[in-house]
Amino acid sequence: MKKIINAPQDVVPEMVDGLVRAYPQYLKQVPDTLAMVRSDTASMVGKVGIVSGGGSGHEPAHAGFVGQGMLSAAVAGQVFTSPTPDQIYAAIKAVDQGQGVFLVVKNYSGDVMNFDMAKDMAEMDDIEVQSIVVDDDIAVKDSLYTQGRRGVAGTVLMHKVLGAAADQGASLDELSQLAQAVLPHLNTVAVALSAATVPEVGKPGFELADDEIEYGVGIHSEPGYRREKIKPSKALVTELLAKIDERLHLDASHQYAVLVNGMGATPLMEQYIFSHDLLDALAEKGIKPAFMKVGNYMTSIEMAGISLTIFELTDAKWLDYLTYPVKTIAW
Amino acid sequence: MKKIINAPQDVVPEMVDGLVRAYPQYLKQVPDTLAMVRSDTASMVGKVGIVSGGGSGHEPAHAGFVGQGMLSAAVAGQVFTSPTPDQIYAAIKAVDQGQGVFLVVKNYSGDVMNFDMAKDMAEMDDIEVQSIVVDDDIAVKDSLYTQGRRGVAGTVLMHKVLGAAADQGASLDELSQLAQAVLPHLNTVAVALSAATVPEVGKPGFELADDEIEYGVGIHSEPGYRREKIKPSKALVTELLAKIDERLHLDASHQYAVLVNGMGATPLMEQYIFSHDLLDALAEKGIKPAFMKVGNYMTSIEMAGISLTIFELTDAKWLDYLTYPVKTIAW
Amino acid sequence: MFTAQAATTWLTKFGDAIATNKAYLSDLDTPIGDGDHGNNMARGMTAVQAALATQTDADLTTVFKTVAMALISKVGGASGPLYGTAFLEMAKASKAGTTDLPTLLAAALAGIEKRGGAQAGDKTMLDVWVPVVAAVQADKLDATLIATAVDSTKPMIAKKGRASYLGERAIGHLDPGAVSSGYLFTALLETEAQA
Amino acid sequence: MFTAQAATTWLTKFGDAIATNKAYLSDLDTPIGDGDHGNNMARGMTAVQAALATQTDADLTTVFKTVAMALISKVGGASGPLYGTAFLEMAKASKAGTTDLPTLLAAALAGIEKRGGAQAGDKTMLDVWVPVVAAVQADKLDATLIATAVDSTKPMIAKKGRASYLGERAIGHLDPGAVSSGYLFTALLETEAQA
Ligand SMILES: Nc1ncnc2c1ncn2[C@@H]1O[C@H](COP(=O)(O)OP(=O)(O)O)[C@@H](O)[C@H]1O
Ligand SMILES: Nc1ncnc2c1ncn2[C@@H]1O[C@H](COP(=O)(O)OP(=O)(O)O)[C@@H](O)[C@H]1O
Ligand SMILES: [Mg+2]
Ligand SMILES: [Mg+2]
Ligand SMILES: [Mg+2]
Ligand SMILES: [Mg+2]
Repeated sequence: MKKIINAPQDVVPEMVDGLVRAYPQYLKQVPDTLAMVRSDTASMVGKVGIVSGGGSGHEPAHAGFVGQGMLSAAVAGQVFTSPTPDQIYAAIKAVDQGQGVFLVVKNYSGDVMNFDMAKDMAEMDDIEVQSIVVDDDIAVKDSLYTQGRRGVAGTVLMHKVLGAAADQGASLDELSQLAQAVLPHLNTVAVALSAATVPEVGKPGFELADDEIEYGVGIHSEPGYRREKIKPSKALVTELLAKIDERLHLDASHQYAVLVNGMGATPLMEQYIFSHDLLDALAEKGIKPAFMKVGNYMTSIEMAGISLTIFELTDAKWLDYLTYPVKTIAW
Repeated sequence: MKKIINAPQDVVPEMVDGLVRAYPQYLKQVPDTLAMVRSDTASMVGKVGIVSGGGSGHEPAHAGFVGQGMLSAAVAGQVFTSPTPDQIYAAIKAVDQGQGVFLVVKNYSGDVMNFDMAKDMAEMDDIEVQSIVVDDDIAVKDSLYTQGRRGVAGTVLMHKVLGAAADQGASLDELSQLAQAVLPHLNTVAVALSAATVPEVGKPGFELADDEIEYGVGIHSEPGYRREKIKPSKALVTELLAKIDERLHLDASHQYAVLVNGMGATPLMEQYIFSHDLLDALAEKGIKPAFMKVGNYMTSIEMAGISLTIFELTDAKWLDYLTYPVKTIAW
Repeated sequence: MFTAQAATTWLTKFGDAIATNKAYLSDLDTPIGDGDHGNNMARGMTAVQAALATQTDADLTTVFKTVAMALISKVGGASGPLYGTAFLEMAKASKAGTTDLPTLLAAALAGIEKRGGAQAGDKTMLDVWVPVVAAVQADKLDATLIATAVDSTKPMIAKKGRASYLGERAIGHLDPGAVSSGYLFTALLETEAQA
Repeated sequence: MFTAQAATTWLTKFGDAIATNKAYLSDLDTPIGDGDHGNNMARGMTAVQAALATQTDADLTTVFKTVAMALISKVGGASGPLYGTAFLEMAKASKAGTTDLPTLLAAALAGIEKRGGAQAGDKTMLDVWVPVVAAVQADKLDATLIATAVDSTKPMIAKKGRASYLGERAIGHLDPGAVSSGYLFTALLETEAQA
């Protein structure tokens, strides 16, 4: 493991400290926690707060999306480990303006349980809290008998849509309805070239040979659905798009938003080439995305790879939410 | 070499195509070239154009900084290879509004010569062109008898300052004076954990052992000034800051802007930890940066490492330029 | 009657087992999870031991509550709320007057089931908790029963937690939370043996 | 008198040498540069050969100008403008009436010196161009002289180009631009030998 860190157990507090001190105009830290709230408190007045978070290692998620028009606060857990309820609760308290707080949770046992406990705590304090559990990773089969699909890069688009609506004064119930409406239209699938190394673990979450890739991996080195030899970018696009198409049934008469997301160590050069092939493949189906973004948004430390999110815009307002101006570090 | 690409020789045209098609609201490609100009032509009217560029492999530089308040156009060369004069000239012609065009060049033999030839071509067309050759990499000794220092991440701050001034109506001469005034105050030095692999070369520019780092490397795998065992982030900060201090003589009564720049494969987690240690080290000297940014701005494909730029703000206006609003993909 | 002192001994032994097996637990979590279970539990149990060290005269309820709060606020992940809830439920039950170990553990088990929505057979810590708590009720908990319960997770397909993403590929791997729960009950057996 | 046909033969041979040694030239550029000199020159010479193929009846000036434009617009980097300028200056000189090879090459050399601001001893292609052009003037160019000139860059410290960042560490490495220039003049020797 070769990393620019100090002691592995100090990674998260040092990272949070570096972030809030580098960007005081965007973030402030809730004292004695790893929760970061919007510095621009004026922009939150009278509005529902939106809190997200999860394990660390996904930077710029989630703190990079805190700011007017997007999140009100983000809570950083240990690396790849859900934050604890007391921390989430501290964030809820810090952003509540009497209009309630909406939580964006990714579908992992740990996240769901910790955010649930925080919700219980907030309700004891008479803060109204609602939430959405994002599960956009279509690589995993959804089933009543399993944990269900994972929450991955599509979560960032959920943040964006909800953040825009909240900034325009949507109520807690309206946000909840919006989140429920958006959720089934978020579809993500990834391909990995290498795994991430959790600092305290010291070795990669899985090993891929020099010429191997894996489709369908999660953002915590969860294994995917198939391992094979590296292919040209065009072929990777074909595979991921087919996987999404199975569920989404891409259709030239519909509108789509696209997020090409680098997993951490993959340079923009590769992400842009992948985008080129993706846009070609979509054009063959008569589709031109109504909205697109390419870059590192929901990473997995230094994992190499790309995830592709396609978000079907079944409501015209959603496109406005995606393009609504924000003041954040990383959107 | 494991990369998400197609044929290595198609990397640059495919990358440029993916980029302009993903972001048509920011960029359009000058037909038959690898030059990208601002889509928002209205924002350029009556102003001096600013053109930058260089070899590819430094994404988001340079096209990510094209937009109102920053660059008017960017020209992409082959990977780590200066663009050719005809391409640069095409960008100059595309942005000229009769007020002249200012070129931001990084100090490499190739870039200097190709941009010079483009300038000759533009002058034959009666377009007034001036330029600055950025050489902020203090790892290299400056001397009359050598090529001099390299242009690295500090170039992005040069773009920002000049772009803000140009947007506010500065003349070509004023921009030239501003660039000359800013230049000696830009100081950058880097540390690498691994080298980049140029797709057409297929192997890394240099090899570092699993526990080795190198100080002072350039953004094209040019070797640095010392190789040693990996150290904690705090120690890396000490080394890089001391190197900068030798030249800059950091002083609590002065104002500084700081850019912590990831080289491509280094996750934000590490960049934020480095920032934490840096801010601590600066605080010990009584210094709190007036402006700071952390992220991947001037990369070296998938090189792992960080560069530190410290820009002494000897003129109060420069801080305004740095915070002046822009509409770009990546600032 | 289960005393505060027994509880403290129990948790100290458990903390020691976690510290000793930290790397092993994270290794178990690597093929079928995210490789952090040992680190998570170690971070939590270090906090538990530190908190208990400051509370020498505490009653049983306070001990359990201290443990619960340390785990809930330090572990995170899936195991934090689950182990935390278990001890919080034991704190509640003891506050309501029980000092009976089988009753306390039954409350803990119910808390885990409610918090996580899993059941025996899902390849989680419950595959240890369910048979162990039943054995405690019947007063026949022993090392073999614990080992068998832990091993029972090996051939299972996971239905909850990160391992559920693997489908059949989870077969052949022990569940890390089941293994750490095995340490918990081994520590309990040792505590009882000393009493 | 240097003919258009000779020039075409010369550049075809040079293109072949570049294609054959593409990987070697990039390898030479790796320890003391950025590892792309072979790729740069190959990209340029492929374009040169394609452009020349479409111009079967061209005069000398047109051949040189075609070569210059192909190199200038396809190579980039340091070598593109330098080689490009060399051929552009030869085009200018031939347009002004010269077909004398020593005069043409002297113009090319002056162009490179002006464009790059380097001089002999700086560990660049000039360390080949300067002695070779002098030898051509004296009509005593041979393979040994070229080889000696190329090898002379090995012990040098670089003062221009990327190798100049290395200081003493450039010692012991051949300059890639000197090596490719060696191929250029070897191709010229072969062309002259055929005539
Ligand atoms: N819903 C659940 N109910 C019971 N136990 C669970 C549940 N989800 C996960 N677990 C247990 O938690 C363990 C993983 O804990 P840990 O690795 O610390 O958390 P995380 O999965 O968040 O990284 C699993 O091995 C399993 O025993
Ligand atoms: N100023 C200069 N004058 C003459 N030759 C130069 C100069 N700078 C560089 N060179 C030559 O160019 C060669 C490198 O070319 P190349 O690798 O294609 O370009 P780059 O250095 O831009 O990657 C060097 O080996 C050297 O011979
Ligand atoms: Mg975890
Ligand atoms: Mg080059
Ligand atoms: Mg885990
Ligand atoms: Mg080179």
